[in-house]
Amino acid sequence: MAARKNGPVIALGVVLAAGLAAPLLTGSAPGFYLEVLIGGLMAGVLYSLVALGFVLIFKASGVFNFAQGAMVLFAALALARLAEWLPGWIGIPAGFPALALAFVLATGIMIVLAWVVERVVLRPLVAQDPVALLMATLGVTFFLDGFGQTIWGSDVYKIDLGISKEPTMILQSMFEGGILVSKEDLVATVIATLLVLMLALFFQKTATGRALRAVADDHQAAQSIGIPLNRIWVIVWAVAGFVALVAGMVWGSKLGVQFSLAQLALKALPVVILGGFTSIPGAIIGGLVIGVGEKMAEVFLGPPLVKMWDLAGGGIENWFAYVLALLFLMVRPEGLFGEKHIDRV
Amino acid sequence: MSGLPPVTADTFPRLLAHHAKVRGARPAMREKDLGIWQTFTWRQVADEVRAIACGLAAQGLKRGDHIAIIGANRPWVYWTIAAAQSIGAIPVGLYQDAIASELVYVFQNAEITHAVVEDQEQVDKVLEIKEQAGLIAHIYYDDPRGLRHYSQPELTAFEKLRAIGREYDAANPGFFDAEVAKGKSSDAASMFYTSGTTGHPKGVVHTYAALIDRARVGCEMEGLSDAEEVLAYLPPAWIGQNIFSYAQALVAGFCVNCPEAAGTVTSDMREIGPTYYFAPPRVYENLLTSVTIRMEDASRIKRGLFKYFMGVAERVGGRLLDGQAVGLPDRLMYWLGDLTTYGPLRNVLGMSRVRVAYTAGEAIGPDLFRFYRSLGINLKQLYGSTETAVFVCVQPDGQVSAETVGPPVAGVELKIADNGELLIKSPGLLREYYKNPAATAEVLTNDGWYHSGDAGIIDAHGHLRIIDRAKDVGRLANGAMFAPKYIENKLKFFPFIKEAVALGDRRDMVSAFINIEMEAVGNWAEKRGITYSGYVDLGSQPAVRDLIRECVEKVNADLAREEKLADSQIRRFIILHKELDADDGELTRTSKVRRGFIGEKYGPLVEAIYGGRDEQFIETQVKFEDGRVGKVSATLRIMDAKTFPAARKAA
Amino acid sequence: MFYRENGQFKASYVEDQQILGIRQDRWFIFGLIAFALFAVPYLASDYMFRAVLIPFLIVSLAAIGLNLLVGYCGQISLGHAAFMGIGAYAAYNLVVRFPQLNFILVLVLAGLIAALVGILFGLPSLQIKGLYLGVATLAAQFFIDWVFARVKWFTNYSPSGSVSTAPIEMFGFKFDTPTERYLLVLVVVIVFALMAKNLVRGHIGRSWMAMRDMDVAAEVIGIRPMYAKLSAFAVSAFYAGVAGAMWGFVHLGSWEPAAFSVNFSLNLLFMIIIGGMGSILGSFIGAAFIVLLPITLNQILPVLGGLVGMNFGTALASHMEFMIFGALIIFFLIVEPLGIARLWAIGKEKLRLWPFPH
Amino acid sequence: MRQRNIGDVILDVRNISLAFGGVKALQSISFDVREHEVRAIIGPNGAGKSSMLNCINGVYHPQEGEIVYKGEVRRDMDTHHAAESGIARTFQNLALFKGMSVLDNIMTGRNLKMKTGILAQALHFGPARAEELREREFCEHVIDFLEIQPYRKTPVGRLPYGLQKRVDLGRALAAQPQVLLLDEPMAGMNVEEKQDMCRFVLDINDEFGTTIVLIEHDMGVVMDISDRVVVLDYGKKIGDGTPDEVRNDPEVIRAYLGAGH
Repeated sequence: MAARKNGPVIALGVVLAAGLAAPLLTGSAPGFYLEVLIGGLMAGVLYSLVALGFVLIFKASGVFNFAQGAMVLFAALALARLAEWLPGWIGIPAGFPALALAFVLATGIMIVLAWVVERVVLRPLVAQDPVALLMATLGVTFFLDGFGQTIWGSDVYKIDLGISKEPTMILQSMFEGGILVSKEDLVATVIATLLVLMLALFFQKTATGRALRAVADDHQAAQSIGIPLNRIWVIVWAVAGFVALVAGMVWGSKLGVQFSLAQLALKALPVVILGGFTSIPGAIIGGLVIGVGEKMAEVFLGPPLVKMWDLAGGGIENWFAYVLALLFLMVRPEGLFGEKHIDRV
Repeated sequence: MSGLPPVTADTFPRLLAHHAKVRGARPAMREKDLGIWQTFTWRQVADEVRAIACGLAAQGLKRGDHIAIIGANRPWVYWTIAAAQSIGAIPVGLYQDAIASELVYVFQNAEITHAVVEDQEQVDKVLEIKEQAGLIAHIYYDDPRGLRHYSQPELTAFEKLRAIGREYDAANPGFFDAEVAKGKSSDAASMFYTSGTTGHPKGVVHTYAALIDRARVGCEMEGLSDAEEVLAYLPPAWIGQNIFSYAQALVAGFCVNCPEAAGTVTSDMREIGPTYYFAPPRVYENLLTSVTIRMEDASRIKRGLFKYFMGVAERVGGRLLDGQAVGLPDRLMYWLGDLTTYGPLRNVLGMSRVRVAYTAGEAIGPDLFRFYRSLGINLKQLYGSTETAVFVCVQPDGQVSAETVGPPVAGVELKIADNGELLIKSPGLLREYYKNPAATAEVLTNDGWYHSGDAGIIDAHGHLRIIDRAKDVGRLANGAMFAPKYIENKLKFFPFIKEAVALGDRRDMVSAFINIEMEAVGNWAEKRGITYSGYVDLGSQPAVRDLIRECVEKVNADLAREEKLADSQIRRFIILHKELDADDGELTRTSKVRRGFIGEKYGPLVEAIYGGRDEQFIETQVKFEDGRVGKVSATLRIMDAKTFPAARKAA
Repeated sequence: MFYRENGQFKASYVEDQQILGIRQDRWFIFGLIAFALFAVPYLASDYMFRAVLIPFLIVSLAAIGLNLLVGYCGQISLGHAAFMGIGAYAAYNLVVRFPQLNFILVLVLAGLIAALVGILFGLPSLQIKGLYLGVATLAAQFFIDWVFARVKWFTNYSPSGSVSTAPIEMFGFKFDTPTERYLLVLVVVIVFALMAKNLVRGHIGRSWMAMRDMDVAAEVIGIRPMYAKLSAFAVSAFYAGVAGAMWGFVHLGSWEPAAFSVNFSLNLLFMIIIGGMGSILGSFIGAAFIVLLPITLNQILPVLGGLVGMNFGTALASHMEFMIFGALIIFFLIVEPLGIARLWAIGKEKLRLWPFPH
Repeated sequence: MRQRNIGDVILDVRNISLAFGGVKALQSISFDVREHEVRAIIGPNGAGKSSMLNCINGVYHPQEGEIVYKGEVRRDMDTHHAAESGIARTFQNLALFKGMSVLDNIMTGRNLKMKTGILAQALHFGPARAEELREREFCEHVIDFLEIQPYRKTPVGRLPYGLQKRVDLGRALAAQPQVLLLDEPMAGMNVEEKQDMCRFVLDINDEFGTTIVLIEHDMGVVMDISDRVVVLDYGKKIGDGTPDEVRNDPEVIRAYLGAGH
């Protein structure tokens, strides 16, 4: 049990690397290649954002929060609709001010939500086996989806960050034709990075943050040094909620706020498996790997596959992430950065 | 006619043969073993018995020998009885909890040579007394567990015995049937040891004629058929168990069920649902207690439902059972109650299918008695003893009451001697006390009357009423009969009265000492907001005194209705300041009151009562749990109770 | 209260181990089946058959399958609808390619194919537990969805990607009226439910439960985790496959890959959580619940809306449905993790002990 | 009253070493077990007693040493092989199948003996049914032996601790083991329960000649019922011999006083 088998991991890594390099070797335009790569990274950043939420909650409460996706949708809906309604209510100018205020309110809503979840779901189920908790979060997911759409509405809404959809050309000097990058994606990346930095600070510097880490390491220990577990959970879920809000905002601004967000957010599952349930850097890197991986797969692996078995279109990205994660589970269940544990009789 | 076997089948082995012939494929016995009710048909039983009998014969058991049987209710016990009887040996059942010294006497007295016992525990016991018991040559054990390493030559596994028997049977084909043919109805069939209060136990010898006749009378009276199911859960060594689960089973050909273990009797009873059931009052009492306790933590609605319908049942149930006229609305309510309460209750008690339920051995409280009857369980009283092969009096359907034990059953004559003792003439009387002519002569006078030692009355309807042990019955100054235990029992049937002592022998009136039941009276008092500091205080509360007086007067009213006892009405009584206690010598270890001792110890009170005083100071010694000796003292009020004119009934 | 058990003693292990040990229970269940077989066909309307009874029966079967895996063997699956999909497409292709096959045979084969795939996707369960396994099964779900969406062969190159089935015909008899289809489904479901019950009370079922309750002890006893888990996956997928095939042929008639999406999987999971983990009966109860709730909501909400003078659209109904499901899941996980079936069992115990509380 | 017939060595453990990460649970432990004997392993908490059992029946895989069982030399055991070749065990902290009845727990202990396939099971006919009934009867004998008839159909969770221990023993017994490993069978029991358990252990040893290896804290019990005793302390073997030898072994005494026993 204790014996680690790194062979397969390396093998898998090599395969991935090869897959990554293959297109270049098979002579597709480096510019285009880079474009795809960056596109992948951008998408990856978004995955990372959602994954962060997962990891936070799992670290602190050992709960596999299936509802993270639902939280993203919920937060995004709240943000979009509030930004839309606020001008009508209190007559503040639409656009950025409204959005800003909406953001604040939405944050508040997510905090309340966190509190409710802790009260209604976590506390009664404390010390249940993880699967039961997972199913509970499934319940939360459904409830949130229904609830969110009931109060916020169920159409497609847009969040306008005031960034032009115009893609910009960069690195023209290097490649002919240069590379197209959308501003949104850039902004998204910046926001994500900021968020990660904030979290890092939060965990390293603030007392609460350290408390959270303590809990993550050992619940008993945490309690014994007098940290009220319940409060910790509320905080963590609130933070996760905030992360969801940010993710929802960025994502919503990109694709519009709609039900499919929740589904998209499911992609975060493979991400955390890749990165390890308890590792924040893992979540980020995992997100990037998945993002790049599936883009690459879609763009470069798709067409040949389609040709080979004459498929009705590609769409590999629908499963690529999961299958990758599955393979990963087989060879390294604890993920890239998760800590391994031996279970004794 | 319940299709009973012909009278020519006049020994148990012949009865067995008869059933094996006419209903060979029907179940004769079931034993819950390995989780299911292993069933044995009459034919199988006959074969087993044949094998065991031949085995015993091969091992040297001879006609007229006695064989000891020590075991719980298991088929092999009953098979061994039949087997022994088949070859003319006399089975002697012994209680599993009998201590070595008791065994020694019995083994010597009955010259036991063979013993069949249950398990290691019993084997050890018998081996232990082997030296003193002398003759014991063979010990057979049913359960080999733990005996693997025993090397004593006497030991043989019961399995082995049967194997031996089968060989022997094969070797001497005619043997078994010949032996069965030799048996005569006048032979001794079984011997039952009764532990007398004093001296050694006496071996009561019963003939086939006696046992079979009584069993048959019982079957005919209740119309028992081969469809009955009984649960064998009382000690097989006791004659009652022998009659109900052996003699009557062999007469009527019904099925006997052996529970899985002592701990599972209740659940096994639920599964089997016997149709014919016997239990001493104690058992019924415990059942009722458990019912009340379990009902207490039932939901409010359920409790209400239960309370209401039990009320209905009390009104209607008994009368319905006695086939008296009941109004339609009441019938309807009872039917509803049966659906929602009595039916389910009978089901959980395992009494859904009970057609006849007997109780005997002790006086049974009227409330207790009524409870079961009102549920629609046909509970009846019966009177009998080891010496009379159980069936002396039984209450016929429709003539059931808590006070009497019913009229004599077919073949029985009753007579009350001048000293009040009940004399019995019956085909079921014992032949003798084994090797004890003196004792025999004492109870069995040569005019054929058996002296029961019980004091009884035969009421206007010819029903017998047992009132006391004859030796305890005294006389009032005016010569009227005085039966203290009878009076005490009547008092004790009230929940508020724990103990009672009736005084009056050779005095001009009856009086009583009374112990209140702390808990019941306490609750009663609290309900009325009466505060009290302790036992003595509670007993001296006026309200409590009146409560007890009512009880006493109810008893007087009863007594007044019985001409012979009308004079025994309680004129005066005292609520004692301490509980009567075995540690203080006031009760026997079996918690029977020691009247003489109490009479002396509380002399001052007695004088006060008969001296006509109203109160009396008394100081008595008490022993505390930790053995220290202390004194309690109090000034006790002496109460007068109303009495009633004797109702001289036109006979 | 209705139980009269005196005299119902068991004289053999056959009696003692029968599924319905108590006479009163036997009467009840047999009565129910008789009613479903002989009375319902005359009582129910076509709508009842199409919208309620047939889907209820079929998802019950799927729920039983999932329950064998999750409730009995303790292996979570978030992608069980995918196995139904496999059953459906397998049946479709079988019928398309071998039209003469008997439908029952088609069902069984479809089940077997699903079972094979089930084993394949069960392999991870040997390595990983709980959450991880959940994700693995999700992978199965999405991959399989994709395969049926993209690989034309499976849809027999139908341009729209959706497939439609031939009418069901057996021994020259056409099952076209809803009643006939209902009876067909009913019989199949009864038979398979009975088989499931037999499995879980046999040694294989016990080995599953052993893995669920205390896997180390199970191994020490000599139960092979691989065999226990994979057999559970296989059987479970088999049931899902059969149910899927019927879902496609009997209920839908024609369908698109989306018909067996992850939401269907989650619904199945809810059925067994609400109905009762580790209980065949619970599978039925849960299925009934999940099938009936939306319909009732659609019926009731507008009425309620009318009362308060608002008009609740069907959209709201579906949202309410989501919320109620979610709330119920949480409720049952907290209050009665063993679901309605457990409540049923408790009630039954109480009736047996009536009037005693315990 | 008990006369014994101890046979040859049936299980021989040779310099077993086991470590978890850095923690050395067992350091080259060797001892043997003779057929039909009652062999006790004692030692203070954390001495590695349970780890030893876990190595014997293949739950753990020692890094060094070998296990000779019935003459077959193995680097390490695997649970299935151990079970198949007649090693059964009970657990220190109850490891019953809490979702099942007493009977089902014991039937599960019988699992290895049951072979009919899934289809037969599903149809519950012929061989499957016959097998089920046959094994049920066998398990009933176990229930009878352990005197737990009243609880046959009770979910194990509802039983008091002492009885659960008994069911655990029954589950192991159902496999008709040659060697029975008992991990603190009397832990947390009251006096009567302990006496019962002792009786059962001895009866098993007598009636079925089962070899018994038990871990026990209660010195009285160990000294009463075991033929030979191994003493472990912090993963090292510090004593081995008859109860008397061990009782008077200064090393052992020191360890025990040290460990506050």
